Amino acid sequence: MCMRFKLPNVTEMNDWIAIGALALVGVLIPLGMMAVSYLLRPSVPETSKRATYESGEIPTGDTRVRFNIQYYMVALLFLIFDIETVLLFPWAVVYLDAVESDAVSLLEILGPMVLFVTILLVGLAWAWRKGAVQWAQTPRQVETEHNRP
Amino acid sequence: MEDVFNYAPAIALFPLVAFVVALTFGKYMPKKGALAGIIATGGSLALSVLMLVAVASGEVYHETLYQWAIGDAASEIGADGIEFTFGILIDPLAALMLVIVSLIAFLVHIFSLGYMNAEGETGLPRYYASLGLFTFSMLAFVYADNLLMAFMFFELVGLCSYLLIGFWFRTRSAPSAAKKAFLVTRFGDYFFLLGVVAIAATFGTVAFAGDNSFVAAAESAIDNGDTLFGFGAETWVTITALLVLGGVIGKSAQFPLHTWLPDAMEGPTTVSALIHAATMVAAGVYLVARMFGYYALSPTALAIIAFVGGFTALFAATMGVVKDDIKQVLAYSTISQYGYMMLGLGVGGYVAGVFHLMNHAFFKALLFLGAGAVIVLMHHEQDMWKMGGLKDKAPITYYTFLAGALALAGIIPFSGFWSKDEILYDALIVGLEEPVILAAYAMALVAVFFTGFYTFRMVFLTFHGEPRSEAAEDPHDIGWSIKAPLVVLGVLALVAGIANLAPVAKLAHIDITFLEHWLDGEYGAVEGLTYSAYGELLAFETAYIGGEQLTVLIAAGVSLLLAFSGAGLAWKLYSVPEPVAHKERLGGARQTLESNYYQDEYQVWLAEGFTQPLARAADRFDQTVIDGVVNSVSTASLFSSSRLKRIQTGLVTNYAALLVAGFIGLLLVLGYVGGWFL
Amino acid sequence: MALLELPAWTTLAPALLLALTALVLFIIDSISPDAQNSGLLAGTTAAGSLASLGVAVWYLLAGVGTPTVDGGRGIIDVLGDQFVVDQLALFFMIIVAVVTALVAVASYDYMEDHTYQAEYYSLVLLAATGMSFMAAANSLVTIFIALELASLPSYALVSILKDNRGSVEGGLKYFLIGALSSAIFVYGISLVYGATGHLQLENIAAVIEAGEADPYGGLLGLGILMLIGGFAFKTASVPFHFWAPEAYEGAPAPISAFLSSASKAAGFVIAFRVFTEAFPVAETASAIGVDWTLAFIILAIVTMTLGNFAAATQNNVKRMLAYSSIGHAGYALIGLAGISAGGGELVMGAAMMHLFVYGFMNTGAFLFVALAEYWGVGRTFEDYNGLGRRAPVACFALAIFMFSLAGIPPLGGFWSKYFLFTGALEAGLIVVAAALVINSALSLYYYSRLVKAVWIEEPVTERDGLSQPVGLYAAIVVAAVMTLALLPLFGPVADTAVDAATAMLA
Amino acid sequence: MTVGVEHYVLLSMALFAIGLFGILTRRNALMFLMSVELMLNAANINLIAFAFYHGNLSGQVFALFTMALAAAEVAVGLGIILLLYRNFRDVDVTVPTTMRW
Repeated sequence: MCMRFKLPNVTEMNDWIAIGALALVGVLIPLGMMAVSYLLRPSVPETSKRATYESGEIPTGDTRVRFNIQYYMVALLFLIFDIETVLLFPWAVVYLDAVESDAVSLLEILGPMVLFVTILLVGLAWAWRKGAVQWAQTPRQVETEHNRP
Repeated sequence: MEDVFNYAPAIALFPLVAFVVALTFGKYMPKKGALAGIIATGGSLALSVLMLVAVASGEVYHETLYQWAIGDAASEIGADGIEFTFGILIDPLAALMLVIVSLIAFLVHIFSLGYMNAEGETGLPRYYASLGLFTFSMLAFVYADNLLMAFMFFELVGLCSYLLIGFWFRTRSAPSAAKKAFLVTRFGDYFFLLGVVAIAATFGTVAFAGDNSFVAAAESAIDNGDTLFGFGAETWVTITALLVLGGVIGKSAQFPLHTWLPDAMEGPTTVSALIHAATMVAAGVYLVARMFGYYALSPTALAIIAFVGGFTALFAATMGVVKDDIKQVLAYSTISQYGYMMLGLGVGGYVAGVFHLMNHAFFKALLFLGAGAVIVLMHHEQDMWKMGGLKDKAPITYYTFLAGALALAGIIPFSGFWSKDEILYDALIVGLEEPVILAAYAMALVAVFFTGFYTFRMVFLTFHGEPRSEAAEDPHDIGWSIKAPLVVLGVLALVAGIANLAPVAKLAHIDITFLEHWLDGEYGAVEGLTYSAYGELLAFETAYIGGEQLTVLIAAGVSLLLAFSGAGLAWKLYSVPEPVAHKERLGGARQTLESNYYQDEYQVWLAEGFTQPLARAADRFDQTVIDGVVNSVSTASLFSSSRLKRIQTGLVTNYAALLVAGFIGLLLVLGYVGGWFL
Repeated sequence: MALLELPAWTTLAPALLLALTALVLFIIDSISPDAQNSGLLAGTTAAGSLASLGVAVWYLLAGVGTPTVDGGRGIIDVLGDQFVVDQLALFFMIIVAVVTALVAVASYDYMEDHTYQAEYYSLVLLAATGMSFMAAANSLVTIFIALELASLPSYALVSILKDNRGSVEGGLKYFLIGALSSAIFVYGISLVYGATGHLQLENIAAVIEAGEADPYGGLLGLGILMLIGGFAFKTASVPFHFWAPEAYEGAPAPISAFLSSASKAAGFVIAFRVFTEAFPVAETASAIGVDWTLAFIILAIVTMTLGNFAAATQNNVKRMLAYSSIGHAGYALIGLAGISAGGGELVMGAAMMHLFVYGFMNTGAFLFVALAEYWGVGRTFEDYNGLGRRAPVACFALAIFMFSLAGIPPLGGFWSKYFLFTGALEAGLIVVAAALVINSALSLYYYSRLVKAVWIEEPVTERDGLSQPVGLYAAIVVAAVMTLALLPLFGPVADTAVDAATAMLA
Repeated sequence: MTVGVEHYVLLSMALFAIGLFGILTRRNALMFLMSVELMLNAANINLIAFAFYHGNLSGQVFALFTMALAAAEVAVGLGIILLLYRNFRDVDVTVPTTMRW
C-alpha cells in the first residue's frame, strides 16, 4: 500500500529493493521447480498413494479421533484461567515498589487484584458446581442428563 | 373593578361546561340539558354585564392567556418571529357584544323550554349541547384578541350552525340545508384563511390591539411607503382586507354567498333566532367592526363593503316580498338588514353599524321567537296564507311581534329607525362626495320601502283578518317560557334606540349619543380601537345638503316616508278580512323573485358545469399520471429490493469477502479524496 | 444528597450494579445448579437493571456529568481518565438499562422451559455491563475491553438455543463476522496508537491538535477507518452489517431486541465519543487530508438505503425487523455525518434522541415477535394475519411501535427523524436528508404491511384463544406506554440529548 | 541496518494480510478462528513496537489485554463451533445457509 508513510530513513530504501528482489527470487525458484515437476512427472493415480503415511503400517480407523467432551471442558477452563495470569504479571512486577512507596496505600494496590481474583473464584466455583471439572459423571448428573428433554 | 376581568374566561367556559354536561348527562336530566344551558348562559350574561360595568368604569382588559406556538420566521415587514396565542380583549365593543350574545342566548334557551321541550322533541340533549357549544364559540370569538383565534372560533361557529340546522337530520331537506350552509360559508372562509395567513406573513402578528397589532403595523407600513410582496402597502392591505372579507360575506350572508341562509330555516326556529340575531350571521359583521382600523386604511375595501351592503339590502328585500312562509320572509329580512350594517361600516359609520347590529339583534331575535310562537300556535304551520286573525287569540305574541316589525320597518320611535336612519345619514353625507357610495345609498333607500312592505304584509297576513284554517281558529296554548322572552325583547325593541339618538342630538344639540361616546372610549378603551381613532384613518370626504341639520332632516324624512308608504301599501292590500295574493300583478318579475333571482340555479350550474368537470379532470390526472408514477416507483422499489437483498447470500465467507471489499472501497474513496495515494 | 462525598468510582454505579447482579446470578446458580427458578432469576435481573436505571436517572437529575458552568457537578473522570461519566454516558446507560429491564421481564415467559436460564440471564447482564461501560469508556483500551465484554456474551446468547439450527447458524455468523471486525478494530487502535503514541482520547486529540501526528497521516487515516469498521460492526452498519439479519432472525426474540436496541446504542455512544473527543474534525482533516465525516456520510446513505430496501420484500417478520434495524442505524449515522468543525450538536443530539426512542419502539416490536413465537403462530406476515382480534392489546401496542418506527406524527419516532432531517439540512447534507425522506417513505410500506396483516387481514387458519403471558405482556405494554409517553416527555429528552452533544462538541 | 519501527509495521501488516487471506479462503471454522488470531497478533506486534517507539507502556499493557480477550474469544468461539458440529455434522462455515436474503 503506497500510502503516505513517511519512513524515517529514505536512503535505506535501496536495501529494501535488494531484500525485495531476494524475496521475489525466493518465491519464484520453488514455484518454478514445482511447475517443472508438474509438467514432467508421470501421473499414475492409485488409492494407496493417498493413504495416510504411517511408516509402512496400514492406517486403521478415522483420521479424526473423537475425544471425550470433558477434555474439551478442561482445556477451555485452562485456557481462560491460564490467560488471566498474563494480567496478574504486570501487577506482580509493580507490587513491591507500590507497597514500599507512600503514595499508594496497601488497599489501593491490593484491592483491585483481590477483587479480580474474587471474580475469577466465583466463576471457578460456578463452573465447579456445574460439573465442568468433574472428571467422571456422578450418578446424580447421569440422572439429570436423562431427565432432560 | 379590575379583578372582575379575572373571571372573563368563564363567560365562554360556562356554555362549554353546559355543552359537556348536556352531552354526557343530558339524557338523565329533567329538562334534558335545558337547565344546564340556562344556568350557564345566565351566568355568562351576569358576567358580561359585570364586564360592561367594568368597562364603563374605565377599565379594559387585554391579556394573553396561552401561547401555543412560536415561529421564528421573519415576516415581510421584517418583524422577527411570530407568536400564536389565545388571549382575551374586552373593550367597549367586545363588552357590548358579549352582553348582546349572552342575553340572546339566554332568552333562546328559555324559549326552547316552550318550543322544544313542551313539543316533545327527541334528541334534546344533542340540541342543548349544540346550543351550548354554539354560544361558547360565539362568545370566545367575540373577545378573541387576535385574528387567528377569531378564525378558529369563527369556524367553530360554522360547525355548530351546521349541527343545529341539521338538527332534524331524518328529514330530507334539513341535512342538505345544513350541508349547504356549511359549504357556502366555508367557501368564504377559504378566503378568510388566506387573509389570516397573508396578514401573519406580512406583519408577523395577528393581534387586534396593542402596539404590535397588525393594524398598527399596516398603518406604519403605509406611512413609510413600504412595498409588500411586490405591491404598494395600501394595495396589499386592500387585498388582505378583501380576503378576510370573503369570510365575512359568507357568514353574514352577503351577496353572492347569501344563498345558504334562507335554506337554513330548516333548523328549529329557536336556532334561527340565535343564528340571525346574535351568533353566526352577526359574527361576520362583528369581525369587520373588530378590525375596523384595518379596513379604515383602505378606502377601496370600504367602498366595496358599502356597495355590497347596499346592494344586498335591496336585493334581499325584493325577494322577501313574495315569500309565503313566515320564516322565509324573516330570513330575507335578515340578509337585507345585514346589508345595512355592511353599508354603515363601509361608509365609515362605525357607530351606526354597531348600533344597528345591536338593535337588529334584539328585534330580529324577537321576530324569530315571535314567529316561533306563531308556529306553536298554528300547530307547526308556517304558511302565512293559512294563518290570520291571531291578533285577538294571542295578544302578547301579537303586540311583541308588532314591536319587532315596527323596529324592522324602521318606524319612529322604534329602535330600528334610529340605527337605520343613522346608517343612511352616514351613507348620504359620504355619498354626496363618492358616487359609488351614493349608488349604494340609493339602493338601501329603495330597500326601506320594500322592508316596510314585506314586514307589514307578514304582520297583516299572520295576525289580522279572519282565520284561514282550522289551526288558526283554534290555536295551541303557549306557556310563560315563550311569552317571557318575547316581552323582554319587545321592550328592548321599543327602547333600545335611546342608546344613540343621533338625529335628536344633532337637531336639538343635546349630548345624548351614549353609544357613540361608549365606542369612542370616553369611559375606557384600548388605544387605537376607538371611533375617533378610526375617524382619523378614514379617507372619506363628507358633504351636506344645505347644512348638517337640514341633511339630517332630509335623510330621516325620506327614509321614514318610504317606510310608511311601504307599510301603507301592505295595509291597503292585505289588511282586509279575506286577503288574496297579488303576485300576478308582478308579471314577469314574479317568477324571478320567487326563484330568488336564480341564485341557486347559477351556483349549481357553476358547480356542475365548471367545478365538476375540473374535478373529474383532476381525478383522472391523479388516477393515471400521479398514481402511475407512484405505482411505478413502488414497483421499481420492490424490484430493486428483491435484487438488493440477494447480496445476503447466507454464506459467511461471502460476507467476509463483501465486508473486506466494502472496507477497501471505503478506503479507496477516502484515500482518493484525501490524496493518500499521491 | 451526599453525592460529592462519594468517591469518584461510584459514578460508574449503573454499570457496576449490572456486573454485580451478574455475579449474584452466578452465585445463585452455584448454590442450586439444578433448580430452574425462572421467577427468581428474571426478577433478579430486572431488579438489577432497574437499580442501574434508577441510579443513572438519579445521577442525571442530580447534575452528575453536567458541566459545572451549567450548574452541574462537573464531568467526572474515573481511574485516571480511563472512564468518564458525563451526560452522554448517563444518557446511554439509561437506554441500556431500560432495554435490559424490558428484555429480562419478557424473557421470564419466553425462556420459561429453557435449560440454561441462569446462564442466559447472567450473559444478558454481562453484555449489558459491557454496553454500560462502553458508554463511559474514555480510552481506546477501555473501549475495546468494554466492546468485547458486550460482544462475547452476545455471541453466546444468540446461539443459546443449542438445538435450534437457526440459532446456532445466527450465532456462528455473528461470531465470525464479529471476530473479524474486532481484529480490524484492534488493528486500527494499534495504528492510531502508533501515529499518536496515546490511547487515551483527550491525549490523542492533543497530539493531533499539536500537529505532531501529521507525519503519520497515512497510519492515522487507516487507523481511523479501521475504528469506523469496528463501530460499524457494533451498530450493524454497511458493510459490517452482514451478521445482523441472520443473528436477529436466529436468536431468541428478546435477544434480538436486546442486540438491536441496546447493543446498537452502545456502538453509537463510543462512536460519538471517539470521534468527537479524539479526532477533532478540522485538525484531523489537516493530518489525514480528508474529513472523516465523509466516511459517515457514505455509510449513512448506503446503510439506510440497503436496510430499508432489503426490508421491503421480506416475508419473515423478524427478518424484516432486522433489516429495518439496519436502516435505523443509517438514520443514527447522520448524527456523526453532520458533525462539522463549527457545530453539529443539534444533529448529534437528534441521533441520540433517535436511539432513545428507538430503544423503546424497536424493543417493543421485537418483543411482539417474541410473543408470537411464544404463541407459536408462525414467522411470516401471513401467519400474523388477524391476530388483532385475538390479542387486541398487544396488537395495538404493535401498531404504535410500527407507526413510531415509520415516523408517523405525532409519535416519538417522527420527532427524532424530523430533528435528524433538519439537522442534516443545517449541516448542508442535502443528499443525506433526501435519502432519509425516501427511505422513511419506503419504510412506511413494510411497517404498515405488518399492521395491516394484524388488524385487517383475515386469519389463514382458525386459531384458538391465545394465552396472555404476564411478563411478555407487561414488557410490551410498558414499551408501548413509554413510546407514547415520549410525546409529552420529548422536550426534556431532547434537551438532555442536545446538552450532552453540546458538551461533547464544546 | 537497525531494525526500525517501520519493519515491525511491515511485519504486522504482512501478518494481518495473511490472516485476512485465511479468512477469505478457509472454510473450516477452526482455520477461520486461527486466522482471526493471526490478525489480533498482528495488532499486538504493532502495539508493542509502537510502545517501544513512543517510549510509553500503554501499548504493552493493551497488548496483554488483547491477548486475554483473544483467549476469551476463542473460548466462546470454540463453544459455538461445537454447536455447529452438533447441529450440522460439519465444521465447514459454508454449510449453514438456512437463512439468507
